[in-house]
Amino acid sequence: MATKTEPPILSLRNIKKSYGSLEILHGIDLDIHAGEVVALLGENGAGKSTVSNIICGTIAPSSGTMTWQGAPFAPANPRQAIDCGLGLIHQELRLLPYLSIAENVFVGRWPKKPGSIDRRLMEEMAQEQLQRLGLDLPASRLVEGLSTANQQLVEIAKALTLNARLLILDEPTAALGGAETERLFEQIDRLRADGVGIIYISHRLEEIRRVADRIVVMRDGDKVQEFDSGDVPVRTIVESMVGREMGRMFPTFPQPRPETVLEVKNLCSATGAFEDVSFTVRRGEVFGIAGLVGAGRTDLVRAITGADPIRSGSVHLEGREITPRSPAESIRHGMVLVPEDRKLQGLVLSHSIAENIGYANFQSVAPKGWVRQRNINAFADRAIGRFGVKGQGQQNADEMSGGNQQKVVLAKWLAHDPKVVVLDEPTRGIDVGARSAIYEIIVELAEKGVAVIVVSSDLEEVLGVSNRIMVMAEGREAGILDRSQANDVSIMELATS
Amino acid sequence: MTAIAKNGPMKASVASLFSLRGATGPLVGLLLLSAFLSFATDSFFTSRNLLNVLDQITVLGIMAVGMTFVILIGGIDLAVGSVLALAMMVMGYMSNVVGIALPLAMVLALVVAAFAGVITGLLITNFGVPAFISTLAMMSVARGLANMITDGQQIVGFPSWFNLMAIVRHGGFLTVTVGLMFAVFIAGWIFLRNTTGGRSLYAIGGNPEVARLAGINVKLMTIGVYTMSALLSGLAGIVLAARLDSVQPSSGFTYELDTIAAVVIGGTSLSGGTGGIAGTVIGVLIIGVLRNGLNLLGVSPFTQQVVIGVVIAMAVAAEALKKR
Amino acid sequence: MTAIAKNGPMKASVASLFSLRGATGPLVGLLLLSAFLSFATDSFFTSRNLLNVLDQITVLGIMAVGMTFVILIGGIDLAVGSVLALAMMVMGYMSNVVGIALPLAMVLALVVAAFAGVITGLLITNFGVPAFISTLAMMSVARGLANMITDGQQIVGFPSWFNLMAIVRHGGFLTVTVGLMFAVFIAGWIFLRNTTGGRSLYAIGGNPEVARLAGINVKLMTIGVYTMSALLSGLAGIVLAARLDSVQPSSGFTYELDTIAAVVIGGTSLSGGTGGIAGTVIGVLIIGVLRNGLNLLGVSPFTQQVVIGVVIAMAVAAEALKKR
Amino acid sequence: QPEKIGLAVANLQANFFNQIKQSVEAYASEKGIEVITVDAKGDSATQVSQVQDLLTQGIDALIYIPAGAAAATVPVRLAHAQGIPVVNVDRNAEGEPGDTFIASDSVVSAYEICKYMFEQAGGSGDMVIVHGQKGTTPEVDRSKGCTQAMEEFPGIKVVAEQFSQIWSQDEGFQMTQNMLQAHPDVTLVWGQADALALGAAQAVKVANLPQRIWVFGFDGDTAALEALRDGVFDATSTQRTQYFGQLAVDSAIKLVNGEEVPAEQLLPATLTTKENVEPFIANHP
Ligand SMILES: Nc1ncnc2c1ncn2[C@@H]1O[C@H](COP(=O)(O)OP(=O)(O)OP(=O)(O)O)[C@@H](O)[C@H]1O
Ligand SMILES: Nc1ncnc2c1ncn2[C@@H]1O[C@H](COP(=O)(O)OP(=O)(O)OP(=O)(O)O)[C@@H](O)[C@H]1O
Ligand SMILES: [Mg+2]
Ligand SMILES: [Mg+2]
Repeated sequence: MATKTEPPILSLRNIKKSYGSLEILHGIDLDIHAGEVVALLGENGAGKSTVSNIICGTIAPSSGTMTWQGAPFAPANPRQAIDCGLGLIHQELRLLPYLSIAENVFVGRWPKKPGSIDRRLMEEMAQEQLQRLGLDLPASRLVEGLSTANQQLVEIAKALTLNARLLILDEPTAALGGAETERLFEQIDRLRADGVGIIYISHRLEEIRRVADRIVVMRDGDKVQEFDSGDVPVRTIVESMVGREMGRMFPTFPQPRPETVLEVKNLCSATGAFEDVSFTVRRGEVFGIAGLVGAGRTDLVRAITGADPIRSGSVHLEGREITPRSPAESIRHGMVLVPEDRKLQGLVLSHSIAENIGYANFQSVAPKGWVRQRNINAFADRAIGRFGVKGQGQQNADEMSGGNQQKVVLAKWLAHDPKVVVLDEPTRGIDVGARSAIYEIIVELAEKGVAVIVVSSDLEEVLGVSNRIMVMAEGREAGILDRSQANDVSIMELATS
Repeated sequence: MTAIAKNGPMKASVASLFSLRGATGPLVGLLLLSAFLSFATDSFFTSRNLLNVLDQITVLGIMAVGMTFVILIGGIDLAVGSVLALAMMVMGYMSNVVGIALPLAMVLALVVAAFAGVITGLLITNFGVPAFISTLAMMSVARGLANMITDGQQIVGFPSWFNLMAIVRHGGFLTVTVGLMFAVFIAGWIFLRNTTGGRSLYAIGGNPEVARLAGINVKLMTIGVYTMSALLSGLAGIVLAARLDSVQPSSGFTYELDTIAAVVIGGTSLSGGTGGIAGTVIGVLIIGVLRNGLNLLGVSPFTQQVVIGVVIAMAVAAEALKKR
Repeated sequence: MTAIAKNGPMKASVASLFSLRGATGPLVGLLLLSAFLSFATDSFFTSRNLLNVLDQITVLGIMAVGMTFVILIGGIDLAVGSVLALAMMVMGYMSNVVGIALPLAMVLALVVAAFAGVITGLLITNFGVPAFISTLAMMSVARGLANMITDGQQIVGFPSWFNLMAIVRHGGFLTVTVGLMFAVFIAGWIFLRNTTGGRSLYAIGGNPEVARLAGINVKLMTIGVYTMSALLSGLAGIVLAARLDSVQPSSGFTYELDTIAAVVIGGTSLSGGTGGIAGTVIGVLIIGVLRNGLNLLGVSPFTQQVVIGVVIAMAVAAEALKKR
Repeated sequence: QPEKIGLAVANLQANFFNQIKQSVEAYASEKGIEVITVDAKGDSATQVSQVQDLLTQGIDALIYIPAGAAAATVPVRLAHAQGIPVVNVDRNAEGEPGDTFIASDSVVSAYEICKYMFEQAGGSGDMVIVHGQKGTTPEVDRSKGCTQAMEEFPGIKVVAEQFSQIWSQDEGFQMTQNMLQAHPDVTLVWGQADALALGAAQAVKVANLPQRIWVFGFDGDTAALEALRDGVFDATSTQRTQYFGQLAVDSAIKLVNGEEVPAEQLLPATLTTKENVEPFIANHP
């Protein structure tokens, strides 16, 4: 590990950023040394992504200076930053669906041979990188149709092949399971040993102890605290982030009632992503679904709620077969899906938060099909308040931080009075404070007698919230565990069976 | 209103009252253009000429409302001009050759037009043919059918009340056809602003997958939108027939470009999800005033083409630059 | 090749060898159409007729390559037909009125065409005017200018070698113009498949923001693409002039629709990011063979319109259904 | 006797061409000759392709109505290269004329109708003109004929003129409306084709001006003749489209049989008013 006596490779001094009259960074100072991993932590909207985007030339700071390897540094565009040896994995997935994995990994810097692109070399190099990350897909495959987790791995491969001197990873593990995360950490260790400086942004605080050499905490656009070691109790970090003492993360969940609300019988996907899945969920029960990346959990819950077609099987609600063929039908029956990908499935990014919330709640804001903007705004304001979204109803969705977007997605769906709520990765990219708020909401739903299904790649989360846990492996139902039997080991055993 | 006023100064709230967002640039352009023409010609700023302009934009105006819906959901409709011709010919043939009553013939014409829209809609939603291609195909088919009805001949000899609908100015200013156009504008405006159907179009245009998962029946709405566009094209065909007191299969040739241009100049984005009727009305007026004004100025036809191109680019560039 | 073969059965690898993804449906359509015509008419499957078809698609083929680039980056170019006419008129005027040597006049024509493309490109990138509107404006401006050069008159009287370029079949089959089209096809194909420039177009079409973040100069590439499209339209104009042995400002009217249709039929998506030249060649051939075949079958002109619409919709629907 | 004749039409959307087409088809079928018709929709490049296709089918003669602003030489050259005789109708190319050329004498006919209307209007007054598509042969010739007439009537003043793009009725309407707006004292309106004139007549009706306004056209379209009878407008110059078609077929037969056909067969158009329109409606000349 590098010592602090060496000059930093990157320094930020008094960096500020404003949008219009609104200042969101109030003068950030930051030093990164070669060969160290600095964890940048903070609540949603604290300004972490903004800092990393400024470093990488994606957006320009309003004022302040940067120094890169001793020289003044002000990248006018991403290309300049890349050429200087800076690499960034963006928080949001940004892959090109119709290009191959290899082309995505090397986008904009495709290896050349005289007169053309050296496709073979490119695919070999990409393949090697994929293997290191444990992604067993041909590099010549198109990105179109890859699962979110696999896309995230490709994105990571992209950053790792940059040969950067400084790498910024903005929530690289948000969509990853435990095994993938561990493989990423191995890569990070390797880079650190090679003297690469790394800024690591994550809301999974347990990871921090494993990777970080130093911790920087931000709150509301200010740097509030620095820890000179990664080995800081999670509780301390959290309190520094939120500026107050935190209670317990997971609340106590009520006992489910005996009546069955949802029954899934022998469901098979039309695409073969999962086969013959059956389970029941009772009133007031929180039903977790765990599994490795690509196990078919997302496909399953999409099929249950009519978003994807099925080949056979049925879905019953309160004893009546409903088997929805479209999301509209599912919603009409009182079953809602909070989708996994907020950018592609959850929000119309170019529209305001209020409109977005309105779209899923026409029956509340527009009785008899007659819309009043006032109703939409009021309704949205209430939902925003309830979920503690940082932002206003009139703001466009793409002006919000990733975590706040996720809260809006939840607000959009839970404003209903549903009988069944399906949450696919509900806390992806959400800070600890908001996370426990979401758990509170799940409890609230359960107490009202709603059947809740939670799909999550975060083992601790599934274990913390569920009454029962179904484990999926390669599209099969590997087993259902009761709360009392479930732990890391029993779940992993089933997931890899 | 309060919630909107929070958002910005008074100007913004007035603009959003009329859903003018994205069209204030073109509005300024329209006003400048009108001011210029009022000074440059004696005849532009006379009530008679302004009424003429209204007459002249009826067909474009009615079609542009349907096109606004289509473009809002991120689609495009190239068939409007041909469907207009088809509806005209069906009406003319039914009334003057087959001999049924003209009002009934109009209804039939609208039914045929709407049917064409249903077909394009189904091609798009159920057969996955991109809107550009399916409406291009319908453009060709409808034009061919319109021609086949009379082997390319025009039909004349309608009852005199028909033509009078486009001529008699009730209350000194409002012909039936212009009144119809206003009615279509207002209905379209209310639909987009105040109904769940209209709001759904914005959601679909913003991101169809998000809309679908939010429980909006995207397929049905899409078919509905193309049907409505075709229906309004049919209505525009009837209006044009009244104006010309005759029908011919060559009518409406290249109208699709004018119509799309009017909508886009009015600030509705071709990628869908933003825009509205108020902007479209401005777009239609810009095109109408521009043509009228250039004729009043006696600009030669070739120079007109150049000027029209430059003004259109400027009107849209002004809006885009303002946004920065 | 090995990496590709892993990915699927042999069929897929052949398709991807020619970058045919998304165009196998249209390819099947083209083969079926040709097979049908070979049986239904004596004259279709004769070398003479097939060579005629090649002659007939030269102009469309050359323009379609430029349009493929434009559509790949998610744009559209409505000005191609007008720019073609402008280039023609510049060439004719320079050579036959001003009196400079024809080859030099050709170069000037290409320069003017390219310049038109630079203007549209700048309007799009630096003034934020959507491609549809900026090329629509250029369509109007270029047509007006083309007309103004000779006040709408045609120009005739080119040296005889000029027309012969479109007529003499070297080696029994290849006219200079057809050879030129093949050269453009091959150059376009290699560019898109094997150069960083070409792959950048896919990246820009897939997601311009991603492309920008990856360090691709999106603005410059965009201007380049519209310039190339205009340049190829100018080249197509020269080819058309050779074919007609005359130039007239009304040439190329509504060619933009044919060109876009050919590209989209060939599987290039209007939303950008996917497609290629191989598909475009198939799209061009479908349109060429269809027109030729309907003439050979003696189908009456109005019925032709209907049939063309139906076949185009079917060819594209086949591809879309296959994908499911 | 030829078996198969190719007919390449400029644009079937124009009634004038459409009538010739119908006449050729009807007359040829009487004679037991097959006609293959293609429509260039106004584009000369399309027409070259279509003529290629006609030649591929082994036609014995080509009836060619050139598309575009002026006649292209290439179709005739292609046909002649295969020894196929060509009958040009309406337009003829200087460089490569057809074996015979059938047309109205537009200059003379335009002179006649203008002169007649000037006399009707009392020899003086303001006039507006809706021209055809600028630069096309019919537009140029018709303008030329009328200019000749105007030289004889110094009291006639052209106060405004506009050019149509596609010869459509809608254009005639709008342009006339705008010109009347700028010049409300107009007494003469000429649309250089009947579609334009019908549109102009509509605009005159809408304008509701106090003075008598004379509206006249050109071509003698079928629907226009009915409108003429009903008093919608005042005069047109009826081209003998039916006879054009018959003459074209007859000439083709003669050319195939190697008989002599005059290089030019110009037919005067008939000045048509309400008084003499009836027989033309029953039987188009
Ligand atoms: N274009 C914009 N216009 C206005 N405000 C913006 C814009 N982009 C970001 N913001 C605001 O800046 C603040 C910081 O956002 P940033 O994305 O940096 O947060 P973050 O710390 O990365 O949060 P998260 O953990 O949720 O990703 C947020 O309050 C956000 O709403
Ligand atoms: N290793 C892989 N190779 C190929 N395809 C894969 C792989 N992993 C996942 N997939 C694709 O992912 C789909 C199943 O993933 P799904 O998203 O349903 O699973 P998940 O358990 O929710 O995982 P995730 O955490 O990625 O959302 C399959 O249909 C498959 O197409
Ligand atoms: Mg962030
Ligand atoms: Mg998932």
